[in-house]
Amino acid sequence: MSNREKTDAAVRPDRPLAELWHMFFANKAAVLGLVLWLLVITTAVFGLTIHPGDPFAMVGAPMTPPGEEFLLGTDYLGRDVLTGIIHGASVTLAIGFSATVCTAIIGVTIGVLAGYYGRWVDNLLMRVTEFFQVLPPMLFVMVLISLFTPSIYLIVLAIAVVSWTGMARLARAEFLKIKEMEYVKAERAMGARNASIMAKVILPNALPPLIVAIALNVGTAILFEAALSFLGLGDPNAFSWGYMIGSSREYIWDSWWTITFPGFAIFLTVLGVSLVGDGLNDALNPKLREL
Amino acid sequence: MNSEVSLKVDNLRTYFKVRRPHLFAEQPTVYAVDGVSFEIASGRTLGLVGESGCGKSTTAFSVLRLVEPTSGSVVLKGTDICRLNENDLRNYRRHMQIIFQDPYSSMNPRTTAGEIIRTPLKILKIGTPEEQHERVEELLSLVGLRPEQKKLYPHQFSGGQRQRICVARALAPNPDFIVCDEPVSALDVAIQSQILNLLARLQREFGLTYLFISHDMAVVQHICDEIAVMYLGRIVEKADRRSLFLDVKHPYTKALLSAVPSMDKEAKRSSTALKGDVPSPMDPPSGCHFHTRCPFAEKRCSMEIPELREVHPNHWVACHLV
Amino acid sequence: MKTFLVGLNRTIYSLVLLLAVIVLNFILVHIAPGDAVTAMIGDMGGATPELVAKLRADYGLDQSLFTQLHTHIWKMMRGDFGLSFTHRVPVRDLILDHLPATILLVTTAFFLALITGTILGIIAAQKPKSLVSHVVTVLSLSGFAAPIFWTGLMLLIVFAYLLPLFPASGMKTPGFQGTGLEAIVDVLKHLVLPAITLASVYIAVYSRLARASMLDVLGSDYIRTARSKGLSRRVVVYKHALKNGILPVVTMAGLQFSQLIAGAVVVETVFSWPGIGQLAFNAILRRDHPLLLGILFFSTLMVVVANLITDSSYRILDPRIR
Amino acid sequence: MKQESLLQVKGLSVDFSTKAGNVRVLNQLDLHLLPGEALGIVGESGCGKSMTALSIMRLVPVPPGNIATGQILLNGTDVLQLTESEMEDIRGNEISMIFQEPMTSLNPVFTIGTQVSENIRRHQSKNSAQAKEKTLQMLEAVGIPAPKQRINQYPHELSGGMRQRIMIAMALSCQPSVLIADEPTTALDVTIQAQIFELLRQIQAEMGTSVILITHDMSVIAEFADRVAVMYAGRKIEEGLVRDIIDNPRHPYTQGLINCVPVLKTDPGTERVELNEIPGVVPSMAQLGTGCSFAPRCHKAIDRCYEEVPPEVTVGENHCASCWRVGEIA
Repeated sequence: MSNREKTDAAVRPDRPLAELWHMFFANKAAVLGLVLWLLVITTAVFGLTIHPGDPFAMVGAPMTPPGEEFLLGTDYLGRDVLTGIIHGASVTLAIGFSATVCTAIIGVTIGVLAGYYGRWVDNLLMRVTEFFQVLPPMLFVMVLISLFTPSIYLIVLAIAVVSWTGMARLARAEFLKIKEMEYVKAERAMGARNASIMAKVILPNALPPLIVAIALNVGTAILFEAALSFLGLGDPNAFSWGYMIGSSREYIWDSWWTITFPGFAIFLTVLGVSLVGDGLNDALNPKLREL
Repeated sequence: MNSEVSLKVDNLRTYFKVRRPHLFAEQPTVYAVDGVSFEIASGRTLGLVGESGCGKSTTAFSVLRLVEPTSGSVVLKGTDICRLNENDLRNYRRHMQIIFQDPYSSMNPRTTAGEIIRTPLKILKIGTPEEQHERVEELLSLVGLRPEQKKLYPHQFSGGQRQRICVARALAPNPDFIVCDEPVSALDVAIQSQILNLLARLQREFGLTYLFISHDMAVVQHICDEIAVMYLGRIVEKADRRSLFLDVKHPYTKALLSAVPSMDKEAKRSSTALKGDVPSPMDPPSGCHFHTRCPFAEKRCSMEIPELREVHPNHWVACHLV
Repeated sequence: MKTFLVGLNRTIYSLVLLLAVIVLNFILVHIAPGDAVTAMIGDMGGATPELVAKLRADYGLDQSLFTQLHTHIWKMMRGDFGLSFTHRVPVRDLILDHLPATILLVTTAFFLALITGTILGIIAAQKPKSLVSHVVTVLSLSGFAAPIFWTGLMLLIVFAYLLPLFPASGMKTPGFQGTGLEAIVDVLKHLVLPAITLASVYIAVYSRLARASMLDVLGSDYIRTARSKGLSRRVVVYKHALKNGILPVVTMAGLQFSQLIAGAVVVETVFSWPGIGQLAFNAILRRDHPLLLGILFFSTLMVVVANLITDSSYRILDPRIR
Repeated sequence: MKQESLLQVKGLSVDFSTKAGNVRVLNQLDLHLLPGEALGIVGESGCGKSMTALSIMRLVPVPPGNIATGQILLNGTDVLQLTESEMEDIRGNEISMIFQEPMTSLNPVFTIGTQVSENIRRHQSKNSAQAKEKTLQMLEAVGIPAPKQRINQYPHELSGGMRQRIMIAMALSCQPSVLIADEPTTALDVTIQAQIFELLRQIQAEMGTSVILITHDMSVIAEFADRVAVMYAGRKIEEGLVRDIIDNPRHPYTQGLINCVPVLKTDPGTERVELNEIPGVVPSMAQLGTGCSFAPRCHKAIDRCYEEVPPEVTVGENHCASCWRVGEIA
């Protein structure tokens, strides 16, 4: 092609979402993460139809090793490990997602306010953030749970209360950065209101790193819930993977499977989360996109 | 001054409080703009020139109240902008617009050129959506772009084209007054002239009043009718273009001019290169701010602040020795 | 002088944080259903109204909230955390008995993670597409994804049961009489598995962070300057890049110290490590609120002290914020 | 005037691999530098002038960069053939470089004393006391006030102009025969720019260092350089003595570049004049087609310009240009 036809170089259709999609699916690790996630979600939704059963029911001899009768064996009470894992998937997902939603709401709101308004608002909110940051999360949640009655709602809220600080810092940093961009000043020079600048101008531009952080937070929330249940501080009525490991802990020498399989389920779920998060990060990171 | 005054800035001060390094430190204050006064006649251009940190951009932002001035008044067409409440100010913004320095960061990367230009119309609720879209196309061709380019995103334009979009956006609400904050500094030399010519043409066509901020003496000389030279938050010399360059009074202006490299072989540099750096605006020197670098400084320069005096008709200088 | 003042400022700020923790403790106890006396009565299996009233008076619960808060703060500042419900000994003594074990575990894991993570990150950053880099990626992904208690249990199965290399629980071999070096070796043997377990998560975090930060630093202008001086690759990486590259790691390490301590609670439970984590676990099973709140306070104190230390080491590493 | 060149660049081409494929950012570049001379390289952003400097230093990031063809002869030795460790001996010793951004080009966590003496200790076998002595001398030579105190300061404690002086001290500490200055004053104010060029001029006179000055500003070239090469889209399009180029540019791009900048006049008059423009925009390197890459913006372009790359034509003593219509353009 000659230069004459290329005078107007920069006219090409632009579909940012399609490009994002393409970048994401070109990343093998991210696709693997997505597959893991689909697996977990399918298990949570359809698992019990394929392999029905009450996870609390004692269906076999205690500590039957994995085999023909029970694919993944039974625990010290004779409860089927596979049923437990299938049941645990929905508990884990529910808690992971709802805790993340709460975390994101608290963290993003505080970060956005601090970053946008600056000055004393920022000062105050950041002091609060730092305060929550020095409280060791597990101990703080233990205190909350011991003072109030443990329930699934308390656990979700407690996880959010101890994990919003990172999100707040990130949102604040992004807002601080974008607030100084000239297009935000331009928006103010045109008479736009603060709320509209925050919601319509800065937030969409701050979203990529926040989306990644929120995706990764699902993983940390799941791990946190697992640790709580492992310690026996979870909702006693929720049969989660952490609970399975915690309750069989005494029998580690006699029935390794009751600990290994649920743990592996957590591992794969969280691994899926981080792979998807990394894939999103790469796809959303404009620095990498240039090359 | 023979024509009507469009903008009158009187004794404008903008101080910033900076975060203290520790509890026991004194509150550091940046005296960014320290008593600046000027006026611009309708349809004309005032150039505000100076080195980085001299407060020229803060002056521009304070004039538009994008930064809250500490004291002083800014009267645009009889309205004191500093006394408007937030709502009135927002409505009043249709009369005053701004073009920024960096064409890369001055547009929201997630909106198309058309939407960018339409934004002020939407915010200020000017016209129906159909009228707004028509206006966008009209503006695009006005600044030398094609109407169909409204569908493109900022990253698909070159720096010069982006700056054209910014000009179109500033023109959208039909303002009287536009602040141009270093509009060509970030552009390649070959593109600079395109934008400068565009700004000049638009001024002729629409009778716009410009406050033109720049660090480049040659650009300022080219585009401005009047020029004010700033040093550490104060105006040190102010005159119309011709009298300023024909008869430079302030030692700082002299030094600034002699530092500009030139392609002319005759204009070999007279070696009045300034010594040292610009002092910090957090701790400006006493008296005349320039005395620490001035080759002619006397004792009283470090004690008394020189007033901006009219030494010739419409030629103002702040120096004890003039 | 300035360094001293900044340090003093940080210390005062830390004390305010601790005060806030004390107040939080108070608030939590008061908004929780029931109070100390209700819990005690629950333990005793019921009591007469007179006894309840007497106990309330004894514990100062009949006074105004403000007076109670006042007393609470004074008591805590004097180191009086009350009596443990279950152990019937002062909470402070109980915690101080268990604190050294936790400090040993946490600091070992911390430095293990910091050093290993940084080294892995640097190696990976130098050849982003090499095998080592992929190994670091896989390690960091799995370190993050594996629940810490599960990692601990798996290590127990492999290294204490299948290959009995290390003891499965506790800090000392029961009935062990050795002294001096022998005793230290005995403790170290017990320390290996818990420390690796606790460090695994943070090795993942730090290696990732160090890799990203080193990649960033290696692309910076001053690295190009260093190379333009003819310095060898080794000097450029290990002198010029490293000191800048570990700054984000230090920041993150400081921020995450509270999570490290929280992780220690879980690890101590898995390995029956006699630290405050295990104490907390037992306290919660028995609803021993004073003990739990005391532990929360002491662990926050550890975090605050650790933050002060990271803060000053950051100041040593980065002259810009001195 | 046939003098032995100190540095010679012959047929240098550099490629960069990008998502859009291989992009040639430097195309068949020829340059030479005589001892003691100041050569200017001028052009707009993205024309390949910085890439030229990085190629000579062999600091082009590989990958994505790749030096495809050509030779860079320093005193007759092709530096492109040297091993990395041989090249390290040359960098900072025979050839030095100063960069555009003095704010980011110094390592923030080391004192300036450390950073300057490091260069001296690397190339001259001196102990630390001697190196410190030499460092102080260099700081003094580049006009740093109170060098004894400054030596213990960190970059963030200095102004931009001072940092650029430090960079110069560092670059010159081993008396290199070639100094490459890549837009050394673009980030600085004019009064500081004047100081820095004053210093470079003085040092060049004293030490006889040859300088390659890379800039986008023709007036800086006019004041500082002896000879100038004009670059556009990865190619050199005109080269000659500075006065010849400015007074009698032969390539339409050079003409445009000189005429489109406003010139500071002593009597600007009262009327405002229109500036000359170069229409259009610099083409993207990834989308260059056949023919002269300036053709789409050139008001003198003919059909041939779109089809074939014009060869270099000698148009005067030491003056050559690449344009099909160079004969018709005075």
